[in-house]
Amino acid sequence: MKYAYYPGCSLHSTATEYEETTRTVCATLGVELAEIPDWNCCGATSAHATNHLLSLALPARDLAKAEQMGLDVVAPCAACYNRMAQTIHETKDNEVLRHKVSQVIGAEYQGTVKAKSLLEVLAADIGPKVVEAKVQKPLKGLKVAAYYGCLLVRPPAVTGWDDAENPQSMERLMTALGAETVDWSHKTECCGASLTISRTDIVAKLTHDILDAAKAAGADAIVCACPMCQANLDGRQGLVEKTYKTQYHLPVFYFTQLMSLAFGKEPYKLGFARHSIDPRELLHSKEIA
Amino acid sequence: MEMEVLNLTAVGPAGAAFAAQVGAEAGTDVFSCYQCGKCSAGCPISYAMDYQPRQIMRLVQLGLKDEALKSSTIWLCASCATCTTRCPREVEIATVMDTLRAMARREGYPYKERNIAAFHRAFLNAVAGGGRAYELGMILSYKMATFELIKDIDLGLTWLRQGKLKFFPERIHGAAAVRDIFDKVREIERKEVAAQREGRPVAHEGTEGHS
Amino acid sequence: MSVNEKAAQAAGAATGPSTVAAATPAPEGWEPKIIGFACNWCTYAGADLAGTSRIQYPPNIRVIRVPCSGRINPQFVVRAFQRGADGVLVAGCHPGDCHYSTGNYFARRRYLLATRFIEYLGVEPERLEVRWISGSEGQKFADTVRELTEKIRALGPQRRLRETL
Amino acid sequence: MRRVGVFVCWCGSNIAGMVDIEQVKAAAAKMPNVVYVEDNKYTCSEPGQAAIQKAIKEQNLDRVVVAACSPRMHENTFRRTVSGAGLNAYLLEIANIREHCSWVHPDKAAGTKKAVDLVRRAVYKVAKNVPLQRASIDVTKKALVIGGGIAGIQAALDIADAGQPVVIVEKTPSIGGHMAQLDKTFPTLDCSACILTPKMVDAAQNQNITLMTWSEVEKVEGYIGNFTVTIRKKARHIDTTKCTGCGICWSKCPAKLPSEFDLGLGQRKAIYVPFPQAIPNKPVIDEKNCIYFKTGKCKACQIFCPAGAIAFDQKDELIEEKFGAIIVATGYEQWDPSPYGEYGYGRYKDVITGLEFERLVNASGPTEGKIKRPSDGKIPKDVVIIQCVGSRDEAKGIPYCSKTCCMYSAKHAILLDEKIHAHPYVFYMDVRTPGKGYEEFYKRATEEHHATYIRGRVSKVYQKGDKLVCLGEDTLLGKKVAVEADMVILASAMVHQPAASKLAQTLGISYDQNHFYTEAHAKLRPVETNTAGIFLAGACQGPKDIPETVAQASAAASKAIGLLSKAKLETEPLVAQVNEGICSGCLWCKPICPYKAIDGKVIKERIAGGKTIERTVASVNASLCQGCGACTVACRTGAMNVLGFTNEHILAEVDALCL
Repeated sequence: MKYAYYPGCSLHSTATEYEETTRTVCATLGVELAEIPDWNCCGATSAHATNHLLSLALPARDLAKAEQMGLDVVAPCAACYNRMAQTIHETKDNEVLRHKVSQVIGAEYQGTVKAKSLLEVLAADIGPKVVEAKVQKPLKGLKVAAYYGCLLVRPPAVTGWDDAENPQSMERLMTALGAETVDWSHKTECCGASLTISRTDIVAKLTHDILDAAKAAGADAIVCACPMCQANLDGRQGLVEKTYKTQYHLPVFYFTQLMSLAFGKEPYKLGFARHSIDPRELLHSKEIA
Repeated sequence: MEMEVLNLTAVGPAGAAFAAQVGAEAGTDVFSCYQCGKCSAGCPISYAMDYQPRQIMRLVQLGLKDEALKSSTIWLCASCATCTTRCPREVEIATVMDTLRAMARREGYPYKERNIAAFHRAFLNAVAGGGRAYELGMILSYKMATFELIKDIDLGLTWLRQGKLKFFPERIHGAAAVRDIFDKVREIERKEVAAQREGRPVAHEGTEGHS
Repeated sequence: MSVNEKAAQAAGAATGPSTVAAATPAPEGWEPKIIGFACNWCTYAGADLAGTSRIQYPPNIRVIRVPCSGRINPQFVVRAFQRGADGVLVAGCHPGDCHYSTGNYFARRRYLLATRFIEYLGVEPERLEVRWISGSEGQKFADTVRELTEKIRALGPQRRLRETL
Repeated sequence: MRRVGVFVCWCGSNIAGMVDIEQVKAAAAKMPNVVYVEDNKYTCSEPGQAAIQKAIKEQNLDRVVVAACSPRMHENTFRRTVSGAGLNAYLLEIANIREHCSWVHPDKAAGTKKAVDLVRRAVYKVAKNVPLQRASIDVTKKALVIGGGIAGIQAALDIADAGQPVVIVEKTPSIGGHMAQLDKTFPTLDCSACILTPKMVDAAQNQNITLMTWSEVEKVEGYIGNFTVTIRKKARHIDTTKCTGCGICWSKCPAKLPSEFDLGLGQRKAIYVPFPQAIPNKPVIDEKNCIYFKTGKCKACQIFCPAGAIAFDQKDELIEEKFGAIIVATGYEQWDPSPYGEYGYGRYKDVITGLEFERLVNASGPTEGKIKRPSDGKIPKDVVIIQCVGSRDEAKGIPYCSKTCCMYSAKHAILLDEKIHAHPYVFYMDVRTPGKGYEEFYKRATEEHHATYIRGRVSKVYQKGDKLVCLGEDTLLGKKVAVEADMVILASAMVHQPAASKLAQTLGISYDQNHFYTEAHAKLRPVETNTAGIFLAGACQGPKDIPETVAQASAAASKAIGLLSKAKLETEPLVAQVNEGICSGCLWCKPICPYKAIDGKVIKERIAGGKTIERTVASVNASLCQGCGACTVACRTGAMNVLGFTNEHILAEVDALCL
C-alpha cells in the first residue's frame, strides 16, 4: 500500500511528534509514504475565508503533483485533508472550474487522485484487525476520549467516510490497541482552531466545553487526529484552567503516538516531552510507559 | 436604541441581485432556507456573533447587503460546517459565510473583526512568501498588525523551547510558483470586480456542475 | 389519403429549404382563422365561462371539443395548417389538474416537439400556441384568444402548408 | 346519404339578438347531408324538444344537430330527446353558438359567420357518428377492505351496515392498527381504546363482516365489479375453531422477544396476541422465534393447551375470492429517526419517538401507563418534544409535512403536565392546527398546561450527567438556548408502509413520489383511484389524523356501497377501440393508459394460402377505459380510436372549420 504523503506545514513545525509517529506507524503497518516533492501549504481556513479560487488552487498544485506520482494522497492533518477533499469534491463534475484552477497553478490538474486522512487509511483501509496483530504492549487501563473535531468528518458530502455525528473509527483503533474508549458528547465539536491567535477568548470557551465533556465522561486523556486540535486542547489547556478556574490535566495524544506506544516503540521517541500537558505521568501510573 | 425600520421595498433589484450573486458564488440556493435556526443552534460560536447564522441567511434572502457584509458573524465563523451538515434544506451555510467574507474583503467593507482578518492576511502572506505557513513569522507579523504584543507570549516561548516553532521559515523550491498562484488569483479577482462594477456579467464557477 | 400520408407528404415537402415564407401582404379584408382544440374538462369549460361572464374576445377562433389535451394528435394541427388555418391553439388543464391525471403531461411533451416540427415544416412556431386554461379561467381564455389573434394578424396569412385546392 | 336535421335555437334573445338566425338557417340548408332546418325560440323547452322528435319522425331524419348552448349544458337533454324519437342517442351533435359565439362577440356579422362555421363543424361531425350502445356488466356483491386499522374497520362497518358482505384482510394477528397503540386522542382526549375497541368488537360480530387477520393480498385480477383476489392466509399454527383465547399457551411459552406492538419497550412471547384487547383474541406462533420451530423441542404451548388448539403443522393457505369493490386502507408507518445522529435516537435510551411515548403513557402499555423514562425508570421532570423530525427535511427525512405531529405533540405536552406535572418544552418550526377544536387544544397546552413553545429546530441532543441537553435557537429571540431534559420525544414523521409500492403494483393503482397512493383527483375525487372500483381510505393516501381518516373511510365506503348496490354496471360507450386489422401489437398504448385498461391479447388470423397465424394486438377493457384518448396519439398505425372522438371525426371538424 503506497500513498503520496502530504505532511502539511504543522507537521513540520508545531506537530513534529505527529509527523514522526505517523512515519513509525506507517512503517510498522506496511504503508509506504512517498512525500509529495516540494509541496506547498493547503491555504487552510485563511485561504477559503478570503478567496474561493485561491482555496482550490493551493491544494490543487499538490494534488497535481500527486497525479504525476500516480498515487492517492494521505494527509495526517485534518485541515489539510479537508481542503484537499473539498477541492476534489468541487472540481469533480465541474470541468470549467477544473480548467480555471489548472490555469492558475500553471499545471494540468485532472482530478484523478483521491485524498484520504491518515485516520481513514489506518482505520478503514488497514483496519483494526491488522493493527491488533501488531500490538506488543496493550494500552490496558487507559481510558481515552476520541476527538475528531470538525474537519475530519464534515461536511459529509465532502468527507463521508465515517458518521458525521457519532464517528467510530478512532474508537475501533483504540480498542484494537487495548485501550478503553468513552462514549462522549463533544467528539465532533469544533475547537475554533482558525481563531486561536485572533480570538483566543472564543477558543478558550470552545476548548473548555470539550475538555469539560471529556473529563465528565471519565476519560484519562484525549486522543485526536489533527495538529490544530492538539495545539488547542493541549497548548491552551493551561489558559482554560486559569480562565475557568478549573483543573483538567488531560493529556492530548495524537492517535499515532498511542499506536506507536502499543506497537512497542520506545516512549521517549514519541515526542511526549513536547506536550504542554505532560502525558508521561499518566502513562506511568497505568504502567504503560 | 430607537427601533430601526428596514424598508424592504427600498432594497429593490440590487438586493435581489445580491442574493442571487451569493447563491451563485456559494453554489447553493439561499432561498431554500426556511429559518428553522438549526444552524445557529449547532454553531459553537454563535454566542459571540452579532447576527445568528440563521439571521445572516435571512439578510441575504432579503437582499440586505450592508447588514450582512458588516456583520461580525461572517468573520467569526470558524468554518466547522456543523451548520451545513445538519441543515434540513441542504443549504451550504458555511460556504455562504466564506462567500460573504470574500465579498466583504473584495468590496472593501470595514472588517468587523479586525484581528481575524489580520490573522488571515498574515497567514497568507507567509504562504505567498515561501510556499508554506511559517508560524513564528506569521505570529510576529500578526502582532505587528494588531499590537497584541504581550498576548500568548507564554505559549509562544513554551513552543519555541519545545521546538514547536522554528526560527526560520521553510522555503520551498516552488515558492515562485506559489507566489504566481496568488498573483493570478488576484488578477482574476481584479478583473471580475471591475466587470461587476461596469455591470457586465461575471461567470461564477460555482453555478455550473456544482452539486 | 390518410392522415399519415398527408403528414408524410407535408414533411417531404419541407425537406427543401426550411426558411419561413417571406411575408406577402395580406389580402384586403383578411381575418386570421384560428382553430382551437380544447379539452372538455378545463379549457372548454373555461371558454363556456367566458361566455356566461360575457367576456368579449375576437371572433377568429373556432373551438373543437376533445376529451383531453392528451387526445390531440399533432397530425390534427398539421391538418389545420394544411387546410388553411392561420393559427392553432392547443389547450388543456393545468399540469397536475388533468381530469385523467396524466393526459396533459403527454400533451406538454408532445407539443414541445410539435412546435419544433412545424417550424421544421416552415411554419412560424408562434402560430401554434399551447396553453393551460382551467374551467375557472374564462378571462384567461379570452385574453389568450385576443393575444393569439393579434399575434397571427401581425404574422399575416399562413401560406406555407396551405394546400392549393 | 345521411338525413341530417339542423335545429337552430334563439335562446330568446341570447342567441337571436347577436346572431342572424335566418342567415344561419340558409347556410345550414346548403350543407352536405342536411335535409331539414328549423328554428325554435327555446329548443330545450318541452315544445322545442317535441319539435325535434316530430321532425325526426316526419322527415325521417337519421342525424340531428342542435345549434344552441354549450354541450356541457344540454347534450344529455337532447340525447334523451332523440332517443325518445327512436334514434340512437349518439347520433346527435351540438353546435355551441351561445357561450362560444353570441355571448362573446358583439359584432353581429362576424358572430353570424362564426355561428355558421360552428354549425358546419357539427354537421360534418355528425355525419361520421355511428350508433353506440351502453354495455352492462355484472357486479359481485361483496367488498374487500385491505387493512384492519381504524380506516378499514370504519369502511367495513359502513358497507356491512348497508347490507353488503365485506372481508377485511389484515396482515398482523389483530385488527386495530396504530390507533390501538395510542393512549388519548386529540382534541377531546378521550381514550383511544375506549372508542376503538367497541368498533373492533362490532366488526368481529357483524354478520356481514369476515375478518381475515394474519393474511395478505397476493394477487388481484379483473376489473370493477369483478375482481378476483388471491389472499394468503398465513399459518397461525392455531386451530382457531378450538382456541378459546384462554392465554395459558403464552403464559407458558419460554421464548421472550421485544413486542412489536410496544415498539420494543415491552416483551411478548413466541406464541402471542399482540395486545390484550386483540381481535380475534387468538394467538399466532412466530415461527422464526419459536423454540420448537428452531430446535424441534419444547412444545410447551401444546402440552398446556386445554383445547388442543395448537397446530404446528398448519401451512399457509391461498384463498381465491371474487369482489365487486376494493377499499385500500393500509395506513402508515412511523419514520425511524435513526438518520438524525445529532438527536442520538438509538444512542440515548431516553430519546424516544412519539409513538413510543404513546405506549409509555398507555395504561395497557409496558409501564402500565406510568410515564417512566426507559433508561432508569425515573419519572421525568423536564421533557423536550422536538417537532418535524423527518418531516419537512429533504436532507434526512421527507419533504412533506406529516400533518398530525403538531397536534399529537400538544397532546403529549398536556399529558405530561396532567399525569406527572412534568414541564414540556416543545421545539417547533410552525404550529399547524387547522381543524375543528384544534387551535383551542394547542391554546390549552400553552395556557393551561404551561408548555414552553420554542420556535426553532434543535441542533443537537447530548448526554450530560443524567440529563439530555437539547441545543436550539429561539429564533424569535435570536438567541441560542439549551434545555436540560430528562427525556426527549421526537415527533417523528408519518411515512408510507414499506410494502406500499408492491401492493400498488398488485392492485394496479398509482402512488406518488412519497409512496402514498394517488387519488383520482386531488379535489373532486379524493377517495377514488384511477382504477375503477378501487377506493382509498386513511393514511395510505397521505398523512391523516383519526377524524380525517374516519371521514375518508366512510366516503370510500359510500362509493363502494353505491357500486355494489347496482344490479348491473352501465358503461359509457365513448371509450377506446382497437382496429385489430391494422394494430401492429407494439403496445405503446399500454403504458400510456392511466387506467391500465389496455393489455395485449393474442388473436388467430387466417392469412393468404389458408394458413392461420397467431399475433398480439392491443385490447381495451371497456369497463376500465375512461375515454381520455391518450392512447390514440401514441398509436403509430392509427389503429386506436376513441368512439365519439375518432380521428375521422376530428379531421372532419378541422376540415369543416377551415372551409
